Amino acid sequence: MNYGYFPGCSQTSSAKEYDLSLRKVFEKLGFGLEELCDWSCCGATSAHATNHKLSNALALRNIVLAGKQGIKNMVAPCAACYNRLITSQHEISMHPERKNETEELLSEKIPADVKVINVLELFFKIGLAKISENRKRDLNGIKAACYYGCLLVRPMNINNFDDAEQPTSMEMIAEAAGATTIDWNYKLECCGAAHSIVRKDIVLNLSKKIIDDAVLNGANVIITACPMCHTNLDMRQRAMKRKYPEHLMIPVLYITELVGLAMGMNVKDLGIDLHYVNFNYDEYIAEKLIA
Amino acid sequence: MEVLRKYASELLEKKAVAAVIGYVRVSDKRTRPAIITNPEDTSSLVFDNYCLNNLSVYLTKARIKALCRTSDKPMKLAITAKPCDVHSIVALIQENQIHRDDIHIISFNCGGVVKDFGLEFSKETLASKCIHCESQKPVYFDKLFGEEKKIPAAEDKQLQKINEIDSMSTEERFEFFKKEFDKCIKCYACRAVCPLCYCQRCITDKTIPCWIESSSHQRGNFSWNIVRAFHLSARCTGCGECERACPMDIPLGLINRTMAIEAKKSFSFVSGRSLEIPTLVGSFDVKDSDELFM
Amino acid sequence: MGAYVNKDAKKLQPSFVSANLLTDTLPENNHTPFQKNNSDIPEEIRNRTFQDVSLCYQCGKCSAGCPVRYYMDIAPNKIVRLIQLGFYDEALKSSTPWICAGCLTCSVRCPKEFNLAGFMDAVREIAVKKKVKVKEKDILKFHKAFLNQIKRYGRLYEIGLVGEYKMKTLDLLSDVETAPGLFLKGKLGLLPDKVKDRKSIKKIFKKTDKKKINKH
Amino acid sequence: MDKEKWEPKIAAFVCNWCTYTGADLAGTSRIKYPSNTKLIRVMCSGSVDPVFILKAFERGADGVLVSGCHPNDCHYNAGNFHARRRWDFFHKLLDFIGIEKERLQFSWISASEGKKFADVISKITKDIKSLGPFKAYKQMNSEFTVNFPEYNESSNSINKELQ
Amino acid sequence: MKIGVFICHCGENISRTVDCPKVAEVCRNFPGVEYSTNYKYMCSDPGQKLIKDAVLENKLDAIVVGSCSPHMHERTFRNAAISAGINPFLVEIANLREQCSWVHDDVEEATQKAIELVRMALEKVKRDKPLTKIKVNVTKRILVIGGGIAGIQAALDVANAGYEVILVEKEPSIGGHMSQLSETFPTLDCSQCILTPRMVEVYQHPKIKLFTYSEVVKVEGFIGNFKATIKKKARHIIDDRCSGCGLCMENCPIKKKAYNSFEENLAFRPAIYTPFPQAVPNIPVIDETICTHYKNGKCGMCVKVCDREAIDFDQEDTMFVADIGAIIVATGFKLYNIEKKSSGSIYKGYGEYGYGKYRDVIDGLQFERIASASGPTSGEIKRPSDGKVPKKIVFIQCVGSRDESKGISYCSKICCMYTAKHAMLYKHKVHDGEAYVFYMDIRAGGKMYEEFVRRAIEEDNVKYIRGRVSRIYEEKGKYIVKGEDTIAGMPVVVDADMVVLASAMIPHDNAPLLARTIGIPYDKYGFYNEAHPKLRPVESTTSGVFLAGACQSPRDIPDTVSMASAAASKAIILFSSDQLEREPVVAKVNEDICQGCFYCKKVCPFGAIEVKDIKDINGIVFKEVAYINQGVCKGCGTCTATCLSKSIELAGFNNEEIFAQIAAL
Repeated sequence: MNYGYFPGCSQTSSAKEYDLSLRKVFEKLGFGLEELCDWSCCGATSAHATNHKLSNALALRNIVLAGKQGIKNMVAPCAACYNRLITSQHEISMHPERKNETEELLSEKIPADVKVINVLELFFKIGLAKISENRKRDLNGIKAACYYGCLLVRPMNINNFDDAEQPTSMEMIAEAAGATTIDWNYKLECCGAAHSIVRKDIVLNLSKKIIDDAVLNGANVIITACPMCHTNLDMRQRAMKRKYPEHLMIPVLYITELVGLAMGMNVKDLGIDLHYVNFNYDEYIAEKLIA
Repeated sequence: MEVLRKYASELLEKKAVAAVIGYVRVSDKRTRPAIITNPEDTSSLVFDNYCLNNLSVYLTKARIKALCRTSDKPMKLAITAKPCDVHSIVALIQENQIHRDDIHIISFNCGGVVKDFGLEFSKETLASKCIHCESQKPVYFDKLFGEEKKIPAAEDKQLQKINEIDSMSTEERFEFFKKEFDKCIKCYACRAVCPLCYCQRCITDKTIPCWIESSSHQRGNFSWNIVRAFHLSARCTGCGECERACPMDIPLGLINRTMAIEAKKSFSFVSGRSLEIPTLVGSFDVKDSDELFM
Repeated sequence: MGAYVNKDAKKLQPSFVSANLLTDTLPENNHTPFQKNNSDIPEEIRNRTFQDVSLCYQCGKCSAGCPVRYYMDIAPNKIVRLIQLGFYDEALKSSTPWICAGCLTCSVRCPKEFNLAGFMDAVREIAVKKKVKVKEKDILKFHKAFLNQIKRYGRLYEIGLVGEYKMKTLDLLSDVETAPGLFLKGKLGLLPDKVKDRKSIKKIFKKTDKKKINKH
Repeated sequence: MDKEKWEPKIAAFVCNWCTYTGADLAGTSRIKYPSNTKLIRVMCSGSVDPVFILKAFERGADGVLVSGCHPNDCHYNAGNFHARRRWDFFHKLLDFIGIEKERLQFSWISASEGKKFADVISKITKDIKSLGPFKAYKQMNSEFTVNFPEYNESSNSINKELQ
Repeated sequence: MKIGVFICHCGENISRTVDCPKVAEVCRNFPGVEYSTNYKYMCSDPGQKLIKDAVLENKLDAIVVGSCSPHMHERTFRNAAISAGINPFLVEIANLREQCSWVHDDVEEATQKAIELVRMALEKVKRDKPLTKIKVNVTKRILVIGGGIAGIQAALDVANAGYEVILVEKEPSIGGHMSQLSETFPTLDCSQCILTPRMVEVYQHPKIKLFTYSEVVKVEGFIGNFKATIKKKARHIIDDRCSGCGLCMENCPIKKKAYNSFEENLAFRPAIYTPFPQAVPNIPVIDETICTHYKNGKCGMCVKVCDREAIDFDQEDTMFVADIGAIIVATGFKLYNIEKKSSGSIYKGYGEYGYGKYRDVIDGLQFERIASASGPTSGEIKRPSDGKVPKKIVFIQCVGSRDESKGISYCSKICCMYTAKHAMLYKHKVHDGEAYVFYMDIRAGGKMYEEFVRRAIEEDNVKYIRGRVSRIYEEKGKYIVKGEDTIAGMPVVVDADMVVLASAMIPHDNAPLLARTIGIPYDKYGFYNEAHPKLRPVESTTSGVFLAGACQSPRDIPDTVSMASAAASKAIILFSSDQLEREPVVAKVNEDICQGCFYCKKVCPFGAIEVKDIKDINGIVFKEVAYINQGVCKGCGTCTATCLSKSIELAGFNNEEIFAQIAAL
């Protein structure tokens, strides 16, 4: 079965490896990802922060395109895109006046049957058994702190696939891939995403707290499913090290990269070498392929 | 056919049943109902595509009493019933008119019946209830005859008509039904033939107070037809006998079916399909829709 | 806030008199009566969020859980309070809506199911529309730069964004540590990734720009 | 009929415990509403037979309202639940037969909802006014020639005779 | 039939907008009207005399009064009719005040409507049939459901008035939640010390029959004549042999398989147990689910040590049927649990507080047990996880309560007070400890209540922080409580050793089931509804069923006790007469035409309809028809509308009367 794919802007640049690993993993699992033709920005942060109508229109333009392309299930790997798309959809479904307004703006009818899902949901849709079946490598050296970030499982009344306060879906995926997971407290705390460029001080502090809690609870890898989280956690670690010399560098992987590793793919294939913090492969994985 | 006759005759001989209500052939394309008490008479029993009456209308309390309670040991009453007639029997059981133990259901795998006597059975002459029939096998029976058959596929004109009426404006609908009801001559054939119209004294026969004006005037006709349809909504099993019996060809089936569709849509309920599911009339769900209410 | 009564006042004022919540100085005979404010702001917030600010009962759970609370000048719940009471200027001038990262922690936990993150979006939008002097102007500049990129290419062109933002803020030297790395790793494309049907994007911008949101 | 001067005739079947009391409250609160509606008190909305409504139409009503206690508030625990199902069918049936939906309306009005009662009465009066007289049914009446002594004024002459 | 019409001016209330003389004048010409008049105050003594005189003078058979709502003065005019020798049910009221003069402005319009209203009443009264009130006997015995403080109080009050009481409690002992409490606000007296004597009094009272470990499974009948079926669950102990020595409990080898629910799961109990040492009756129960005997037939330790041979493994549930005249429902409450809820529940758990995964995040009742001298820690404040004394403790109010996103919008009323008490108890026991209370509002309305809270703050130095807590998580053995003080506008973080949640009071899970069994209405949470929140606060809408305590809404002990006494006095009033009179508005079946489809039986909300066999001369049943028990029927008329053959009529509102009104519209 094919799923629609809405990459989002980060996937084309700062989160290239996410895009790469996602495509590779799903190709290997036997599922096609059909990229949405001529997709545009979802309007995350800046648009909804300053212009509500614009943000709805930008997000729903993509839904219109998906409808035209005949996509029923569309994966949006970026948590911000995902949240933006489902929030806009929810708003127009609850408030028909908003729907009319936006349809007028776009001069198009907005289809109601395009379901936007995130990467975790996608893994659950294809079934976790599929991941364990395709396991080639032992990942039990990895003690993963699964970091959901703020937007992936919120808000509850729109998004019901996992608990908004104590989610477990990413842990289930990581465990299906053979990694050990830890229980920790900051899996839903915000990394400061939107302030990445303007208020680096905020981002640095928030990200530092997240990383520290992961380390405190015994993690040696942080797993994310959002390009913004990844950027902040991965890229900011050098600055952290400079500011707090005792800071422990900890690699940050995308969930797709983790699954890719378990399926026997290489660090380079998955784009893990593009990260700022080195993922020292030998340290975590016994190079023993499972038959 | 022979097996049916043999079975019926055995039942009567063994005194397992007091009588067999069945069809007997009148002519080539015509059968009539018969209540057979003598085993010898069973030789005229038939079952084919021309058995279009719903015999459950004969299952009245009075008849069961008269036929089955004569000897010391109460006997059963056997009835040959098409799968759709079994629905009527189920409804009657649920409404306490007969007891399951009192009757012996001889049913058949059905391949459809003609819409009226004298017609050649074919796709074109198929009764409208058969076109959308979903139960070619009976839901309850004591004896089953015949192989599974296919009902010829035909256009569901009744549904098309319902949709057509649905798309009319309110005034047009009113005019349509006014014209139809205007034809009514208050012969009450619809009532007589309906297995579920079992009341000894019908609401329309009540005069103090007068519920429904009984002259065949427009106003009385309107009330009669509305009340008839309402009393049968969520009860009617869709046997279509009323429409067939109506000498003025009022499309009673249209209304009955519309109400059945609504019952299915709003409450997922189809009358006469199961003895376990409680009837829609007389039950409620706190979660029923509140849409209608300000 | 209490009930300040000016005994010297010749005309008897209503006894419930406003104090400026942001300063703790209240010149005794310089008070303004607490009166009905006919602003369209509550209505506008309602139009945007489909919720009324009166829903909030000021429990403070939002502020308690806010990850960026420490960087705000006024607690998020107090912004709602200010709007409830009609102190719009104070609310719109605050840095709080701009610091809000939109992480939805408050919205998820709110006992009254008030969508505070959406409310903050609305406050920002109103502040821009009313041309309030924004405290966190760099954040606003960033948003504008971001939207300009989208307007131009339909997608985010990160180099363009950073470049434009830096030109706007004249903050040229920060991020020197990350950008070269990004280039080296081939993560930042040198050319923007464009949407083909940029006309439709422009149209969206034009239609939603009636209030001149992005220019001032 | 002169449209200007025509005033609709509306019958309301209301339950004794909630809506009738709510109507009393509207009075105690002096909330004004149009005078076209006349209340017929029944014990429970569950006891209203659909024939009552047909009768009302036959006797020249332009609209009918049935009102009872809110779900779960029924003085008799469940009467209104049964009513709800009954009206669901009857309303659909009338709609199919071609009687305007607004002619027959339903509401839940509790004993404390005097304002709501007035609002509902105003609304139904407005609705019926905009629909105009129930000509379709009235026409059938006018064509009706036989008078039944039962409800006719002439029946009272019998009473007179008895006295 | 001669009818009199009496139009009341109600001072000016009616006559201001309705031209009363004109109405009377017009009505005089209506067929059947013999006499018509108007008067300033029809309900006054002269007004009633006017009616009486007119009736006698004109030999009237029925009257129509155009006045205020029948809910106001129907009874007055009916009594007037009785005194004039007319059947009271041949009186009809046209509501000219609430539904005419008060709601219309235009005099002409209102007058016209008034005339029409009187005409409708006239048509109805012409068809009214004389009715007589129904009399029923009263069984002077009461059933009290629930053996908490409410049930105990109500049972004692009724019993002391000299009537028999059956008290049913589902737990093995009476006492309820109050027996779990350590001390009670605002006096800080020991809960068990004041409760235990009452429990014993119940046990020893000659008029009270106690059924513990029992449930009410069926209630039939009607006021004065209920029939209740009580299931006495198998205790596996022969009651009258057991001396309550406790040897069996001491010797039971199964010690740690089940939590003690009386101790709020903070301790274990053996397989044979009484919930607590002061249990009444002091007879243990065997928990079949963990007892070894029921697994493999072995053990039998308890049998060996019991020299009175009181243990009976083969005992089975027994059913009792009791005739009773009234019921007091006092089933109490339970606490909201923060655990994750199933998707169908109206409640949602608290994920932000860990869904109950932190062992030292406990609820109020657990703290009561910890603080109680008879509790698992013997009154020392200790953490459930490691037994350490918490040096920093956080109390959070309004957990569940006033939190619509978790499913509850109401205030649980008692949490402010018991949290202050908890904080105080903690400070009294851990002198160097710090106590923090996160609150939204302090609702301390009650005698000495506000003073009590202030004492906690001022004398015991409990820190009150105004704000809801956003999150609790564990870090390095401490519980990080993230809050905000909304008064200071400052974030507040406490690294607590223990957190106590003041969870909401909610009804028991099976409260709706019991409500349906008895036939009383309940709200969306499952709290039982009173007949009127202000004027009939302890009555349910089902006559003869009274309510008391926290099964209605959250209540503290003083309120519960006073309402229990109120409910008891209502029951005693009921028992003070031998017979009850009730309105004759009941349904009746025309057996000749009833077809016996029994749809009426299905719709009857009160189970008043039975199957009646009609027999022929030989005694053979030839027809089954519906029969309405006049005592049970409440006269809703749902059956009349459902009946297809129209064989049921509701007296006082029969179809003929309604048709006449429609015709007169």
